[in-house]
Amino acid sequence: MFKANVYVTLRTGVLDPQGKAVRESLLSLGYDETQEVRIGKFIELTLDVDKYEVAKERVREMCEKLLVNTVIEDYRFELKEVTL
Amino acid sequence: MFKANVYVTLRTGVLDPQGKAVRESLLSLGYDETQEVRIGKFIELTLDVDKYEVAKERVREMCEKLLVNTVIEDYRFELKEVTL
Amino acid sequence: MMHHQPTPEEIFEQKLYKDMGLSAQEYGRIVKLIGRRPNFVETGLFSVMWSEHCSYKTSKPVLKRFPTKGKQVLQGPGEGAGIVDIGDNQAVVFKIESHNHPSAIEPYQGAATGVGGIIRDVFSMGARPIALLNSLRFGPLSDEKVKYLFKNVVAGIANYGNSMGIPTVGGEVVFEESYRGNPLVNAMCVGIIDHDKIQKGVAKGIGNPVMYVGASTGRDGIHGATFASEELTEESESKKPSVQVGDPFMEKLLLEATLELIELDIVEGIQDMGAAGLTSSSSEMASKAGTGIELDLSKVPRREPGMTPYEIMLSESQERMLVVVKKGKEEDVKKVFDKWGLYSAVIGRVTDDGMYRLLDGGKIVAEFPVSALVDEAPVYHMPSQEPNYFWKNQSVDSIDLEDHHLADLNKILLDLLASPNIASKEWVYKQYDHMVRTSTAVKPGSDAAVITIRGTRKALAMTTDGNGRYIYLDPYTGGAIAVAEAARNIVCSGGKPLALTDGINFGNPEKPEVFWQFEQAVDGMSMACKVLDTPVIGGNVSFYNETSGKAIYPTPIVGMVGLVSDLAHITTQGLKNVGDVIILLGD
Amino acid sequence: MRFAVIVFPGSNCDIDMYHAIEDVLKEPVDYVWHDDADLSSYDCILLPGGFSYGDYLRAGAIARFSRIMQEIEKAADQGKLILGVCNGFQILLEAGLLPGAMQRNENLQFICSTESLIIENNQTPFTAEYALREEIRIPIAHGEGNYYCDEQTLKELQQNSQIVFRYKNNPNGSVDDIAGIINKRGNVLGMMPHPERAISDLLGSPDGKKLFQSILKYWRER
Ligand SMILES: Nc1ncnc2c1ncn2[C@@H]1O[C@H](COP(=O)(O)OP(=O)(O)O)[C@@H](O)[C@H]1O
Repeated sequence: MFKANVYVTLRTGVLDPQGKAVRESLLSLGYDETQEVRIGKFIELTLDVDKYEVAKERVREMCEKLLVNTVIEDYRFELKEVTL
Repeated sequence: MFKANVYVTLRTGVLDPQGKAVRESLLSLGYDETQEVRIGKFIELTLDVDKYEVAKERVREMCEKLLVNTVIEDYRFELKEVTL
Repeated sequence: MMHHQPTPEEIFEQKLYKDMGLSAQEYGRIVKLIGRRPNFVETGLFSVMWSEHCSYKTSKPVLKRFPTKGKQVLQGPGEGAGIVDIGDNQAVVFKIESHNHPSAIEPYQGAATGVGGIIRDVFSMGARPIALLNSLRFGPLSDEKVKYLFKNVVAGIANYGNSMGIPTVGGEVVFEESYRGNPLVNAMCVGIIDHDKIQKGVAKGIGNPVMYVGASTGRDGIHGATFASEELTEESESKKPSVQVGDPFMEKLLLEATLELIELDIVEGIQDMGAAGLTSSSSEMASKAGTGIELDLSKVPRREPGMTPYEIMLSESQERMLVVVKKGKEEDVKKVFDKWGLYSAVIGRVTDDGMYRLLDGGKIVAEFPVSALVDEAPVYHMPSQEPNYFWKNQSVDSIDLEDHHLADLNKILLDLLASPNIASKEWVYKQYDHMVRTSTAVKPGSDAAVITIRGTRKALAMTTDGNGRYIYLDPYTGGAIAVAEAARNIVCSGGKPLALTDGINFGNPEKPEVFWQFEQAVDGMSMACKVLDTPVIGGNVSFYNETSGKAIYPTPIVGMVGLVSDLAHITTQGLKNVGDVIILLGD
Repeated sequence: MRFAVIVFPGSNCDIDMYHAIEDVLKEPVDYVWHDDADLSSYDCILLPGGFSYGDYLRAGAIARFSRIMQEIEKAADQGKLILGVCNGFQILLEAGLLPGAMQRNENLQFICSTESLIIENNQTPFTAEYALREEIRIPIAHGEGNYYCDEQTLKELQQNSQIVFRYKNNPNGSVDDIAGIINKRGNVLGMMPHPERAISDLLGSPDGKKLFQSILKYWRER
């Protein structure tokens, strides 16, 4: 069994209206140190797979096919073996 | 300067309609190994702060106040020093 | 900057203008018009302004055939949107716009920004948007990719309109093979205005300040040309022209701020920054006023560091407007936009020399007559030829068609009802807030939607219609049918048809057969418009809707608005009472 | 009776709410910009629907920190009537004036439709004109109306009759079919359906009128 943590972020240059709104809210709350805020997705997957290599390839595929919109998003992921 | 990666996830026990939908899509695409899918947020913050301890406390506050709704969400974060 | 901009000589010698979408002939025309070889920025300006999208260079001669006048018409084609009188000093403002190609690449954002653009067209006239409609075409739903496009286009339209608080009250969706690789996404916005509040996109009044308002400028949607040319560097990969992302929240603020600004009576001219952004808005405003314009690009609010004049001029960042106000009123503008948390900046002024002049700080980066860019764009009269299929089809004898008398009619009926093209579209319009503004008297699900006008007994009926298959089979008759269908929908809802806006969606116009379809359809539509006294008050042309050389069905969309003169006339489609008589009208 | 309709950047049912007060009650009503900090002259405060601050991060999360919210908390303490509809409800939840939280609709889509609601408590200032268990038709229009609270909270809501409206056919996945809840004290009501959209037959349903009439009646009798 593997657990994958997938991090999906907007590509550089792509407008992040959400991050912008949150940044402004933080500033108005007095968090003047806030420079940049970017908001993305964090996906946790549990996979019934034995081999690291297989898990890696499957997660990559899932990202490219479904989890990530590669026109505007980038992603990376980490895998760790788990026992249930 | 510090960069914080904040991971916001739904609390255990809270149903995740989005995760459920994604899981079903993955199964229908033939990824039968998919056990569980949980979808959360990944927030990247850049803070103009000198000290690790200060950054840590500020990010914690931001989370409790704005970034996270603790009625349904949990969070954790990582900090690393960066130079621009 | 690390990268080097090609010199005028390099652009000429290496024919770089070609990568930017200009033909050798067009390049020659520019050289003649400005009396020298254009520099890189100037070549970019011409390439976008002389694109089909901005100049209508191949469609213009044909579009002229549309009837555009009528005593109800207050503003015909040429401004952000057309305007029609509805009495009592009120008028209705509307237009349709396509966002086909962006939606094919990124369906959610493509559709969303299409809606955002058409809303800006309407409120830049000074009108309050009161309703949205759309017209969609996709391939067959059995295709997973099509499902993905369909789902996301609908979600993108929904989110933008819903966030803006403008009800999406009608539209159509058709699934057909010819749109498989090239979906159509046309959005229409309807607004309402008092006669004395009507604004125009003109740079009027020598010496008046030119102000930029709204969101900041990023590298979104910059003309692909930049990256096709030699100036690319290793690190420019990360700067790839990114998809435009819509921010409906920003646009809602821009809408309220703009309408508040117009109330102040200090605006001389205002125009949305749509396709070709700052370039088209500034040059068209000067051209329409017969003035010159000077902009200092270092004053443009921006989102990303290191943007070049070329990138600033060609950016298609959303939710921005260009405003010319009375001299001395700059602070009043700032006050309004500050309140709404938006940028406003004086970026130039109106001049009397008829020149289009761009500065970057102290340095001139482009300078030539406004007319060269706007009025001297080439016009092409394309060859047109009747396609073979047309004659073949014309000679089919419908008597010979398969006899269905013996077939199981119940089954046929069920099959028809199960077809996505006939089945209920509730899945779509349930995702649209069609009730916000509490004026929707007839909701989606009937023939035309009806929106009441508060404080009066009047209402507006509105619909979008088009049938690509009819038009493919016989573009002239099909064009006429599209107009007639829209008019029937209006009439059935209790309204009198007033005027229409057209969304022209065709294949590659350089193909004589496609051009023939286009001409014929326009002629057929024009004929029906004349008969029904529904002039065309604006529209949009989208060509090159093809995949691997195969064109979509020719698909002009008619967006029509009618006036319901009394609420008591409102009629809906549903059967009402047991025992009511059913009558078939027409033949 | 004086009504305030709070306007946040991105509110878009503010006009509808204003017209509902005008048309149904003919009582004085004002728009109050989120930055204006004085609500002392108002008897009832209405938080309208819309997408305040774009609903970015979470619906209502950013609006909850507007300056006006301190005034609203004060008004709630004073026992004034506060009604949050749709986005207004979401803001009240984020602000902690009502318990629980909103999630995206179960089907992950925005839903606009007219739903049947059951009046579960007609002993509130907002519902006295309705009969107990009366079925009414009120439109909904939201993407995040899937109400969530933990079991403990749910038990409390049930025991204190804080559940005021339930959906007859749950459209969005809300816990216990909840469409609207009131605070313990009974002066702060949050609901996802839009009563201001249901005030005439022409627009589909007049069933929201009684909610506004209840408010006025309560105020007059007090
Ligand atoms: N894309 C859409 N957006 C909004 N409403 C739509 C859309 N597609 C269809 N509708 C609505 O669904 C109803 C039925 O549409 P349609 O099947 O095209 O019927 P008709 O052929 O009678 O025009 C109409 O009221 C129409 O406005």
